[in-house]
Amino acid sequence: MNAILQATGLVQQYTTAKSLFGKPGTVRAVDGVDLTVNPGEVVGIVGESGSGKSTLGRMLLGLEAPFSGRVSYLGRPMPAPRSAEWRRLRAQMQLIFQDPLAALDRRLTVAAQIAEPLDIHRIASGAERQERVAALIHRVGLRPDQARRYPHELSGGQRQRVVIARALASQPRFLVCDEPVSALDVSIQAQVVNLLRDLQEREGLSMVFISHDLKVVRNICDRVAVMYLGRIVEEAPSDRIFADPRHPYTQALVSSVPKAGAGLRGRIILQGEPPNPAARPAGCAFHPRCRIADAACAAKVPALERHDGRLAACLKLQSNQRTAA
Amino acid sequence: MPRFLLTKFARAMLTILLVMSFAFIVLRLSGDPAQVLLGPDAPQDAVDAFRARWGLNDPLWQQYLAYLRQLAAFDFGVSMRDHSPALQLVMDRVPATLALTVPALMLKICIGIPAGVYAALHRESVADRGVIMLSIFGFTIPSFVLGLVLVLVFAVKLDWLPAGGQDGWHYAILPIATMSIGGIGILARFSRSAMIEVLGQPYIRTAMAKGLPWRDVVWKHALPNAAVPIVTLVGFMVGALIAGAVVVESIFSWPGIGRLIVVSVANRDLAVVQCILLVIAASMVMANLLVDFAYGALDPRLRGAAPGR
Amino acid sequence: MLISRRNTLGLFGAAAGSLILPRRLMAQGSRRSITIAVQKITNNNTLDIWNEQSNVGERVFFPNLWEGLILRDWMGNQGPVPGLATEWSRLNDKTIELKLRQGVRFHNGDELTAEDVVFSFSDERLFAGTAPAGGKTLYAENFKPQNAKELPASIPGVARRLWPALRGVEAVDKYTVRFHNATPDVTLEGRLYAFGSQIANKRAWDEAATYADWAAKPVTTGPYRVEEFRPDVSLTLVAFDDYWGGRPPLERIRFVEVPEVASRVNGLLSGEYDFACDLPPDQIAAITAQPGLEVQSSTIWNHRVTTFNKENDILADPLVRRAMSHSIDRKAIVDALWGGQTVIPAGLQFESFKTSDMFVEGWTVPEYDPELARDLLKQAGYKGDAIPYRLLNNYYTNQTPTAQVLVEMWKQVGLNVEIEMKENWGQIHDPEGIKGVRDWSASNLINDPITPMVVQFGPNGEAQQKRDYWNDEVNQLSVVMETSVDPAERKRAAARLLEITEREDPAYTVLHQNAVFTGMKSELNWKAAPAFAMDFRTGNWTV
Amino acid sequence: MTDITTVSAPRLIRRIRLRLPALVALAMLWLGAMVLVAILADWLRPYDITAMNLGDRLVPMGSPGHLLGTDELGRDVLSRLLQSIRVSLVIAFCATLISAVFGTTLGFLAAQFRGWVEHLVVALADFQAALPFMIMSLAVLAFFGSSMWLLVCLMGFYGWERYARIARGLAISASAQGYAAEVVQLGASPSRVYLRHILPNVASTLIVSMTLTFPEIILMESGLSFLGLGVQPPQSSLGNMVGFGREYLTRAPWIMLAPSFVIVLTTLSISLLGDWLRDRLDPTIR
Amino acid sequence: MSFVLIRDLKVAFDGVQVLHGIDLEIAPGEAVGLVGESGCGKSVTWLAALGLLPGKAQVRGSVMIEGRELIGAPRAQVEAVRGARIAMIFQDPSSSLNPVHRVGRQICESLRLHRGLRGAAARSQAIALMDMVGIPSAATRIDLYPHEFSGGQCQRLLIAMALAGKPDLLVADEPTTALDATIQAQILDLLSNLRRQTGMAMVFISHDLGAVSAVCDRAAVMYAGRIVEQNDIGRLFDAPRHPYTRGLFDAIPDLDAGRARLHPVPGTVPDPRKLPRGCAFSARCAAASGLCQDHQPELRPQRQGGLLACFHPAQEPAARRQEMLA
Repeated sequence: MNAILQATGLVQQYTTAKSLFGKPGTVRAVDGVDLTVNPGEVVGIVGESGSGKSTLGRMLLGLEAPFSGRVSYLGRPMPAPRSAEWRRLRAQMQLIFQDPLAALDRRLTVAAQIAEPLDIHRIASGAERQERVAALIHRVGLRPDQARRYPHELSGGQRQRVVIARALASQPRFLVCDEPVSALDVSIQAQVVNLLRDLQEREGLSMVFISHDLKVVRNICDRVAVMYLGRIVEEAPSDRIFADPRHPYTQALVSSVPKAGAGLRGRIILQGEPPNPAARPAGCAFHPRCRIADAACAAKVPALERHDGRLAACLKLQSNQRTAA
Repeated sequence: MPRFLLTKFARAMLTILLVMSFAFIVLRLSGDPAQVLLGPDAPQDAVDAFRARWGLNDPLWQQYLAYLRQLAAFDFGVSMRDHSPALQLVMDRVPATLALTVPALMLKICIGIPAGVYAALHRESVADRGVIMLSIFGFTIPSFVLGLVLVLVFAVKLDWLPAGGQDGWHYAILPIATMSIGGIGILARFSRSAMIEVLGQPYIRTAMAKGLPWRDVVWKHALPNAAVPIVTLVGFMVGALIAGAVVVESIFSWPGIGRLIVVSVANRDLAVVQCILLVIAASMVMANLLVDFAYGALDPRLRGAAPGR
Repeated sequence: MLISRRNTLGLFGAAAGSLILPRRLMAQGSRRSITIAVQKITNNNTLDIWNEQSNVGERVFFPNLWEGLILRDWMGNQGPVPGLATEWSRLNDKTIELKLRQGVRFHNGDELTAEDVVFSFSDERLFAGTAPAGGKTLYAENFKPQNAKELPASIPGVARRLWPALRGVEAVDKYTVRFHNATPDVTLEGRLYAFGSQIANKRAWDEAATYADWAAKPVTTGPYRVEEFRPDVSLTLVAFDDYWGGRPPLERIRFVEVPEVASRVNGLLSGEYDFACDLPPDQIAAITAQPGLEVQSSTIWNHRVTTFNKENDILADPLVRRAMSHSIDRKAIVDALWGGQTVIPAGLQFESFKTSDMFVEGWTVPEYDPELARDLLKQAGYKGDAIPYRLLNNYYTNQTPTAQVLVEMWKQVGLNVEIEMKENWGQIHDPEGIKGVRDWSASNLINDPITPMVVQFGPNGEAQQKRDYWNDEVNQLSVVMETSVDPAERKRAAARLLEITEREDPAYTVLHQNAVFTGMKSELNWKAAPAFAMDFRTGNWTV
Repeated sequence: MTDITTVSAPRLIRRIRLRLPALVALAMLWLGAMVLVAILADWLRPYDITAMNLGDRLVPMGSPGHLLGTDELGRDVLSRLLQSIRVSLVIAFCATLISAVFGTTLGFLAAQFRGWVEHLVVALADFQAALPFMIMSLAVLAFFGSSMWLLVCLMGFYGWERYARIARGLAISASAQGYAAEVVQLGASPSRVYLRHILPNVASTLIVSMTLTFPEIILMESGLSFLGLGVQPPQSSLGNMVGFGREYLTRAPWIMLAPSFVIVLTTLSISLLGDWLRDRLDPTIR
Repeated sequence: MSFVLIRDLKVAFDGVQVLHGIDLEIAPGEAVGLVGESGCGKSVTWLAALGLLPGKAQVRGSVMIEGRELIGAPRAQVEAVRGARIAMIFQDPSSSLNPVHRVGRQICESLRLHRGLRGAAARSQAIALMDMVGIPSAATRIDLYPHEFSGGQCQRLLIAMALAGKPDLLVADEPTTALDATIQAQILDLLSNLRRQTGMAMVFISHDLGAVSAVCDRAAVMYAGRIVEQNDIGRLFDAPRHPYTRGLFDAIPDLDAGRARLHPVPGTVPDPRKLPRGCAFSARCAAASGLCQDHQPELRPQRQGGLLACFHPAQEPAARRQEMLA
């Protein structure tokens, strides 16, 4: 199977703002990530804030050029951001992100927003354009009369539908969803998740689904990569990774998901702070918070290796089989 | 020296250099000071001698370089009118201007901010509306109209205060009042909105939730935060004060740099005009630096970083 | 009374009272001190007569501070009266000898001697090595300064304008001096009491560190000496009790600079000032309406004129210029803008010319005749093209209103004159662009038609230098005026000059005589001179 | 583009109609009247602005034929006032527009290109902040001589740095996250992003800024006129009338008071309107 | 006897009613969850009770703390309750701390206020509190500013500040929503530990059913300004009876289940300005009848225990839930 998108050795680093007395430092937000997305596949990326998952998503879309490494789309290298070729390619790949109110231009009607990609890529105009907009509106489950509304007149879920409709307008083949439902209320979240699933299945889209909400990821993704401090620490088919997490971080993450009625028993409470890319620990980045880390973990950076039907990066993999509850 | 101080200093120097270049170019491009200084009846000999003396016949870039060299040696030139050193001429006037601007600024701060805070704490009340209306009136009246009306009322009709001149502290009352009234209005309005904004912040709710008396919430939690934008405005006001001094000093015959610049500009006394612009630019840059440091003192998040512009 | 009102106002308590009281109380005891509000004290920030050749300079210099060998009769016909010289006589048409008054003291105690006179006309003080016209400088070695001072660049030029051919001053003995001219000159005496020819103390010049120091406090023989000079702020003169003319009547004269008219008037109304100068005529009513105040008005020896630029295509035709002259209703201007307080002179002449019998009787300005003006324009074939009018903002009293009135009057006869506001004289004279008409004034300095006619419109006058005007016959007549010693020939020349410059080939047109208005407290027994100068000597002040 | 204009315009009006306080309504009424006066000045004024009658000088208010009296040259104050309103409004309007366009453009350029462009804009803004505008105008006008053209251009620099700062800040935040980034991501060209998306969105903030600048420019022009550097005779402006009329404050106060009154009311109205607009247009307040 | 007794609490903003009469009791030491989607009024209830709403809010009804009325009481009396009896922490920890004051000063302020501690005593107590909430090396970090702490630590600091007054009740308003998953777990753990140690009562406001179930004894579900169901955690999760409660449970994807389609609640939350006449949930409710559209069901005690406001409650316990709890 030919991958629709392939990323190898992606690194992104930023220069931090000058501190009071020191020299400007550099922060590696993403530090050597390989990822493949196959046609029709939904890949989940989970991790806490600062793990670099959003940055990775933006690089996969070509929105920012990687510091090093390569992204190729359909076998061709990603063109430089803002170039004409890059702009043309936008029709084929789209981003849906967390806050639909911020993503929408609050001065344009729903219809105008959805028509935007059609105008930009000169896909349709006039009556055809109106038709297509109406069809998109219908497809994402909005009422036709809502076409003339403004974003702030819609509820959060409806707005996210508008964003999705706009993303689909140019009939893309690849979609990155960055926390698409985090800002939504529980009852609406399910509506949007269902919509995304239906669309993905019907259109055969390839999708990268970024979220910190494991339950949603579990529900929508075929394959999941767990990121910690800019690296993938575990990657596996979704069924496998949640049922049987191997990396201690994944284990903690999975156990920390509050389960209705389950109380706090059996949860792995990680000590310490969420990862800070500006102060990366030596060796395995996770070792200061890891229950099973030893001196070796502080010395050696574990490689992402194939292990029992998954990829994982932990020196203690063998001794760590299903120790989590 | 810490890096950020160096950066700030370099920026300040660049700004001053820009101002000086601007002054030089505007002043030199706009014609011949000889004609102005020597008057309409000056014979050609005198004009020629004057031009030669002040190097006005050299190419512009040569004059510019010579000027920069002078500046680098802290030589600000001498007045074309009476040969006295320009810097001294300007510095002689600075105290008089400070005697107006500093109290005016104090008044603005001491009246404007409390009035604005009071209005913010009593929103929609009669006092609030009163503060807003008065403040808008305060800054919509041109200062020269205000000045002349004040003179008419307090000097001519009531004969309480002198109409102009500088012979004692009571001579300063009307000019200071004229200068500060508009600023009080602006500051009151701005403090009010800054305060209202801060009062809506979550940490105010936290302070209230922990049972802090309302007075302490306002003084210890809201005010220090509202101070950041207010300080910015106060920084801008320094410029407004200098500009205001031009008009107010003319109305009240107050011998400060505002009048000196009007007179020097009218007489094309290049060295003096350049020197005044330099002094003003330097004090504005200083004021901005002070504001920057005040940010740091007021808001730990802004320490070391340039405040958001 | 104002004083008691201030005292009863407890608002400022004792501090305010003590600040105000002393100056006022002094008036009770010995001599009175006065405060005079003026628009401008000096233009150039110095008290040097040669650097500050302006109307405002005249007011603070004469006759209270600077005195010449010959004095002008400020309160009289402006003619010569003995001053620091008691008598003078012509040795020939190029040389004049003067006897100095003995026992005259400078403010620093020095006695006036020939040496000071020589110094006052020396290279170092005035001419800076510029050569006299038609001769060589004499006695260059007479004055050697102890420390060189840089003379403002403009002074030699100004000095050479008044003394174009002065070769030098000879000290015959301690109390006798001779002025040597390179060319014959009938106006040498006149030049001696003109603005500039006043005497300064030599020692004070030697002792001053810089020119600026000296010029801020010149040492002279006048009845008052400089106590304090704060440029653009105030000038305080204090009585010089060793004055040769006797003890001055005032303790102190304080000129304060109050640029705003309204502020000067308000200060006078509130009792702040004893005098308020530079009043526009429209303020007179406001002051006279208040009991205890009055306004002294006096015409001065200066005429407001409008000059034409002959380089202008339209104005090149004298018919247009004549039309412009005839379309001005000067009486309306005088009545409306000057409250009838000034006069329309007999062309560019002054009453004082009568003292030297140079007044051309029967001559008048071009009469107001719109019909004639329209007719002249028709003859000239004027098509209504715009004539630019470069205008300064109230350099002269009522200048802007007058200009607007003129434009409106010209419009009435079909002339299209457009005002262009300018900031300074440089812009008025800027050779770039098209010039048309502009404002000017003409002063009588020496009671002879040479001033202003020849000086301003002759071959070396500014009008011709700036290429506003040229006329061969005017230039020939100017030579006659300057060099002839035959009064009849000179008078004929003067009459002919008037004919050409006002009627045949107009260079200018006279609008009216200028006047000054000084508001003052009526209780003060003082009269204004027909000049800017304010006389505070014994003769003009009775307690 | 038709969508925006046809659809959002009525919405704005609807929004404005909601809860229009009496004071703001009055302010709008006054401003409307001023605009009408500016447009119709030629028809409204009873006399030509230079028409003078030296016999009828300083006629007080309410005299027959001269509702607001006459000035020192016997010209009708009402006629001159009407013309002055036009001139002042035109100057303030043009200058506000220039300054808004100039500042916004620079702000957008800084936001789009960052790097040295941004440094340059910031340096220019620093320069502007270091030289009080009044002082700068004083120097430029006094040295070059005041003409209407120069005056408008100069005034056009007033407050540009405020727009630049706002435009830059909003554009950067819009690009960093949110709708602008979204549109870029859709493949839109920078011109489309700035003109169709960012500009309409920051417009309300800019408009509020303009309501701040507008009265300030009126005041600035009148201040310069006071110093004799503003609008020059025979043309007249509100500030110029006040400036020349101040000498007649005691004798003929109407010459100065009528234009002062108009200045105060107009700036007051615009300020009120600006305050109200800010509350109305700011989505964070609603 | 209950510690806090809320009766018929109503709040309106600019004439728009957002709370429609809330009745709630909190017993000493009890942990009560308040569940609902954004805008349902769960935070407003407690902000109103403590007088923390802006002036334009109109509050009616009664909030009694140990029998003393808070609504309409003088400001000083309410201030004496805040922090000392009832402490409250908020959703966004980073902006809930005053950015210009050092964290130590902010904690000491509470200590001075409620325990009269000053100077060194207050400082050492503040360090102890910071230790207690799990801030590492508290003694050195007490002089830092809030922006120098991460979000989770800010929440810990807020909790420390709340504990300074030794309150009888801690109202935690979405304390974990803004935090990362692993940190959420830490804070939940901290809260339940603290409650065990101090014996204080707690109101836990959240939209996260999992979090509520983790730390509470009892929970009330709110919808559009009303409590629609209230019960013990066990029973509520076991057998949710209000269709809305059920809908909420069903909408949440299950980590352990497969990739089945989710079961969302159809429609959206109604606009508080345009509430339906009857039951606010009727428009989204599958079981709704004409009665529901016209009449407002009251919150009544149920035979099985708990309170419910529904004309057509679900009868059967949800089998799926039981399975999950196993």
